[in-house]
Amino acid sequence: MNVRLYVWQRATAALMAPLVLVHIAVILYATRAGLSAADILSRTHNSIAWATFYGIFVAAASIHASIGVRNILVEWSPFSERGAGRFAAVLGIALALLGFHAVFALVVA
Amino acid sequence: MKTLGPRGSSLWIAAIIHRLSGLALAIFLPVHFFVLSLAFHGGARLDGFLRWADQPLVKFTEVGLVFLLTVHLLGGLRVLVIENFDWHDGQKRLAMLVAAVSAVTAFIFLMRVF
Amino acid sequence: MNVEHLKTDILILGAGGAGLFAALHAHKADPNLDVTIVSKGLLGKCGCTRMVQGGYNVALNLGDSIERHFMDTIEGGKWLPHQALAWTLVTKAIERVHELENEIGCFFDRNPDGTLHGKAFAGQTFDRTVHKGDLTGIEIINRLMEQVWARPIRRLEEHRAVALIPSPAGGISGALLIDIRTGEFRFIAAQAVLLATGGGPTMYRYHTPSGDKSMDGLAIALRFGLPLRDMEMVQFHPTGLLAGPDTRMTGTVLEEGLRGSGGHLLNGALHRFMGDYDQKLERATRDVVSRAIDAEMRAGRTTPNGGVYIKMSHLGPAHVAKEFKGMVDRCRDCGFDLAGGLVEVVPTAHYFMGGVICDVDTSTEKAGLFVAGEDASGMHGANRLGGNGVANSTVFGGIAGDVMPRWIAYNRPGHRAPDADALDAEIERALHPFGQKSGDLNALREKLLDTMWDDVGVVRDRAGLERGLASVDQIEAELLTAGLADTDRRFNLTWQDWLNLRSLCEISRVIALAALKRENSRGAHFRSDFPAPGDLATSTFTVARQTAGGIEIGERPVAFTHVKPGETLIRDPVAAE
Amino acid sequence: MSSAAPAQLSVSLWRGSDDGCYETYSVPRRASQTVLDVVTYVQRHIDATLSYRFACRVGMCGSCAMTVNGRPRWTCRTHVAKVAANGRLKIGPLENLPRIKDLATDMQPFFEKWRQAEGVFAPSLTRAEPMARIKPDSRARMAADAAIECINCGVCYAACDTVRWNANYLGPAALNRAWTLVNDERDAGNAARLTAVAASGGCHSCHSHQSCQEHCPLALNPTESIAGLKRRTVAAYLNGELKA
Ligand SMILES: Cc1cc2nc3c(=O)[nH]c(=O)nc-3n(C[C@H](O)[C@H](O)[C@H](O)COP(=O)(O)OP(=O)(O)OC[C@H]3O[C@@H](n4cnc5c(N)ncnc54)[C@H](O)[C@@H]3O)c2cc1C
Ligand code: HEM
Ligand code: SF4
Ligand code: F3S
Ligand code: FES
Repeated sequence: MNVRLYVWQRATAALMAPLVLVHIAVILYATRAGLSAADILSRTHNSIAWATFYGIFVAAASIHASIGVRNILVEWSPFSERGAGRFAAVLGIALALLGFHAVFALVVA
Repeated sequence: MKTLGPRGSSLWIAAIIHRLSGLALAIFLPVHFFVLSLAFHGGARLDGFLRWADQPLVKFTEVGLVFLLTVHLLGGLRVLVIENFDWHDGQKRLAMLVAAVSAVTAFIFLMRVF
Repeated sequence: MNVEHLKTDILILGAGGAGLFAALHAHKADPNLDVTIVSKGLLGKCGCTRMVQGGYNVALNLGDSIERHFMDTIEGGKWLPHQALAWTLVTKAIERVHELENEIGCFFDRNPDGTLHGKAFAGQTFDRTVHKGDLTGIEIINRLMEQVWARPIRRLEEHRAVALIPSPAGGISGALLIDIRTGEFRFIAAQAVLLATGGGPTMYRYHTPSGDKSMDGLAIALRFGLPLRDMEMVQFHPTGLLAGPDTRMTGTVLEEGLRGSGGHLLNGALHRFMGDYDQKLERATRDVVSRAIDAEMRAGRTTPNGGVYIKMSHLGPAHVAKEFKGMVDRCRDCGFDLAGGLVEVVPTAHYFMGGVICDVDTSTEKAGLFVAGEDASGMHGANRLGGNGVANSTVFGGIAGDVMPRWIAYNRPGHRAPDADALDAEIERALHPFGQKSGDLNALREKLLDTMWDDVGVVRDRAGLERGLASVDQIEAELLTAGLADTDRRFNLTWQDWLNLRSLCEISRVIALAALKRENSRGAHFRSDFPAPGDLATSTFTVARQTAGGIEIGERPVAFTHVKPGETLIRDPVAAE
Repeated sequence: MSSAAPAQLSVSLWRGSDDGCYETYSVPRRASQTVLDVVTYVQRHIDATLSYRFACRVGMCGSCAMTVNGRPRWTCRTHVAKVAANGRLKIGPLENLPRIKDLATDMQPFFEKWRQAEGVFAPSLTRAEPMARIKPDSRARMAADAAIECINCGVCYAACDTVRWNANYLGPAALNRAWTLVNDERDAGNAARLTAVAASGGCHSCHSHQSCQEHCPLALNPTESIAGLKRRTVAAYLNGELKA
């Protein structure tokens, strides 16, 4: 990994740390009672705050995880640095697309 | 322990758990997103899924995922602390603490789910 | 025999302070010259410069002066030093320390005001020893090694020089090496060669130098016909660790500061004996303390392993553990408690003042051959001041590096063909053990160590020296019949041990002969049958040379070119007191 | 201590290079005995062709490191009592380095990376100038001092799994050295050095496994040095001083 990837990975990690704490709190709170789709949707629907929250989370996680997976591939797979980078880019984009799709589903639809 | 050599120490184990949890999260995250996007098609499909997800096995994996997230978070914080703050002794204790906190979190979650 | 031939312009044998400095200076003086450095171990990771603890003597501070450093060196050397060499040493040391700090990157310890710290070292009238903690040698060698790595200097690591090869046309053609890893021979043709393999008196039962040092350079020089001086002068350090037989820890040095700061020496009966020998007790000079311990040992008042104890605990174990952390850790790793208990010690052969006769420009009698470091001689006379060893190797190594390119430019010697017969003979010589039936190398090594220790050691007399000589002859004769199985020459340490032993035997003989020749007691050389130092004004030094009829030892008068006994160059002797 | 110890040690040594195997020897146990002494015993008394490396025998040259019962160690200063409680020793060459023969490795890649990390002083003064005045208690000097006593033994390099997994990784010792130079006020080579350690395979490849720090026989802390480099390079990068 070089300094550019490092900065992105650590910055997104630092950014996600509080987000994950909130997320875990929400999960703990939500699982208190039996969860229904309506419960989830009623909380998230049309909430710009939640949209932003999860939007940032998705963006950060995509960047963070793809760089992380790249490192793992470099070290643990026969992939070359270049190959690992490409694979990771695809993974990152896929993650972002799926993630934004989910956020869109929960907030808008 | 001895034959593991450098690989036996709690610090090394902490790093490996952090990596494996990150990897597991990276694999789980797309699945998780997919499940959530089912909501795109209205609450019904999601409800169906959530009922399916009520099964103990599924619940158990979800517990595992929260556990992973917590472990990874704390492990990540450990790395960020090492990298960005002045050095202090007691790194090993920090690693143990990370393991303990994540175990407790997962346990609480477990209690709540079942 | 398949011998690979290579060519270089400047060939440097040895990669200690002298060799590394020579390589850097030679490369800088003329980057177009091809410089090759040969080292018996890994570059920078062998030899004794790395083991320097105390530090580097240099007159830097106000109140000190070159003259004062010079007088300390001459008086410490009991008026035997070659004064022009000693003068070069003390003057150039100043430039060299600046170079080490400013250009090579050594980061010496500082005073609170940011200037270099000079610490006290025995036998000196000023605290002038520059250092980096008590691991000065590591700092010096690591930095030199990095600089060499960063330049296009060819490195032949784990190569052993076995001989200098003359040219039929006269002069030197190059050197024969063994690539230790492959066990193959290499001949390196060179325009100029520097001998810097660092002496090292490892033929004594107890010795401090690193395992790769076995007097190869001096044995090679002797065979090449060069005269050697001061060969009786072996410096013993009073406190080597005594951990029993069968361990390489035995002999390794416990630092001078232990005695300096108030450690006690006790004999086997736990009696503090130094008072029986000298008023300064444990703080007496190295040679006095070594002789006192030797006397206790000869009288049989010893510890279980045959030495004496050093005791530090009365200074407070916690204090000792803090003040001498390095030494306490080292003893602990080896199973001894220096801070709180008793540790067995013994005098240990530390430094070799003798060596190849050379000029201030490092040139020798043979055109194209230069010498520097512990292989050279004359700077220290009868005793080397602590801190003058590494100054010597770096000062003269650098000079050799400056001089060799100039010498090549001026003389244009080119690459001379090697004398084929000489080359063959040397190869055969190195392969000798493989042609013999197997023998007991270990027993021979033990015998040599004991012989030198008992008969040619700290205190000498005629009978002992003659006994020692006879015994060295016999050991060498047996060595020549002790063979090795020729199963695998790659990285064959036992073969290297055999070659080491042969070098050691050859130089042991010269030490004993020179010691017989000197019928007085000066510095490191003490004859119980001639305990007086003799007349200083008519001091002589010994010169040994290999001739057809064997080793010839002569004596030559010391030239008092700078200062005569009874005089001093220090203008204001009380200034620093 | 010697009375309780068994009279013989059972010692397995790696023989050969990559395609070698362990062979077992019986070596007499002594009261004062280091792992290096055990290896020496085998060479001197059992198999004369055994290859290994040492020089200073007191922990200064860093030539004698081997893998002892699974851990990289300096052997000249490892007492047998410390590692062979059950009378057994398994000794191999250092990991993560090419093997030459038996217990000796080729340290060339280790030093090559040292050089790649710009672990060499770049002078800003000449010998003709006065030496820099540097307060011994200045922060930079103390940081340099804390990491400077490395004996380049390669133990940390052998202990680090990132070195094992990532062929490009410069490794703890080289980066540790780079950090001492970054803190050396007299040095003029930081632009090149920071670029070198910020590139792929540089300090950012370290995952803070801390094995280096746990195993360093001199108790140096390369993890801390590397963390320092990470911070310094990130700052330089964010200030636009580094191209990456
Ligand atoms: C424990 C100890 C502590 C010391 N402390 C101090 C001190 O505090 N202050 C001080 O001034 N001096 C000290 N000295 C003395 C000082 O270390 C030496 O005088 C000086 O370093 C010698 O430098 P050198 O370059 O001549 O030899 P070395 O540094 O010994 O280098 C010799 C080189 O030659 C190589 N070599 C040997 N034989 C061959 C061969 N056949 N072929 C190829 N290469 C060969 C070796 O492998 C090595 O690379 C100490 C010595 C010891 C042993
Ligand atoms: C909670 C917030 C998070 C923090 C603080 C965090 C922190 C970190 C840190 C510091 C690293 C670098 C480890 C190293 O190189 O030594 C890392 C690696 C990684 N992270 Fe995260 N992370 C977080 C969330 C996530 C999430 C949500 C995922 C998955 C989608 C993830 C996947 C990964 C992966 C795959 C790695 C690579 C592991 C490795 O190289 O060893 N992380 N994380
Ligand atoms: S940092 Fe420690 S373990 Fe690594 S090479 Fe240096 S001394 Fe050896
Ligand atoms: S063990 Fe390796 S991963 Fe980093 S902290 Fe040390 S270099
Ligand atoms: S032999 Fe020098 S460190 Fe062990």
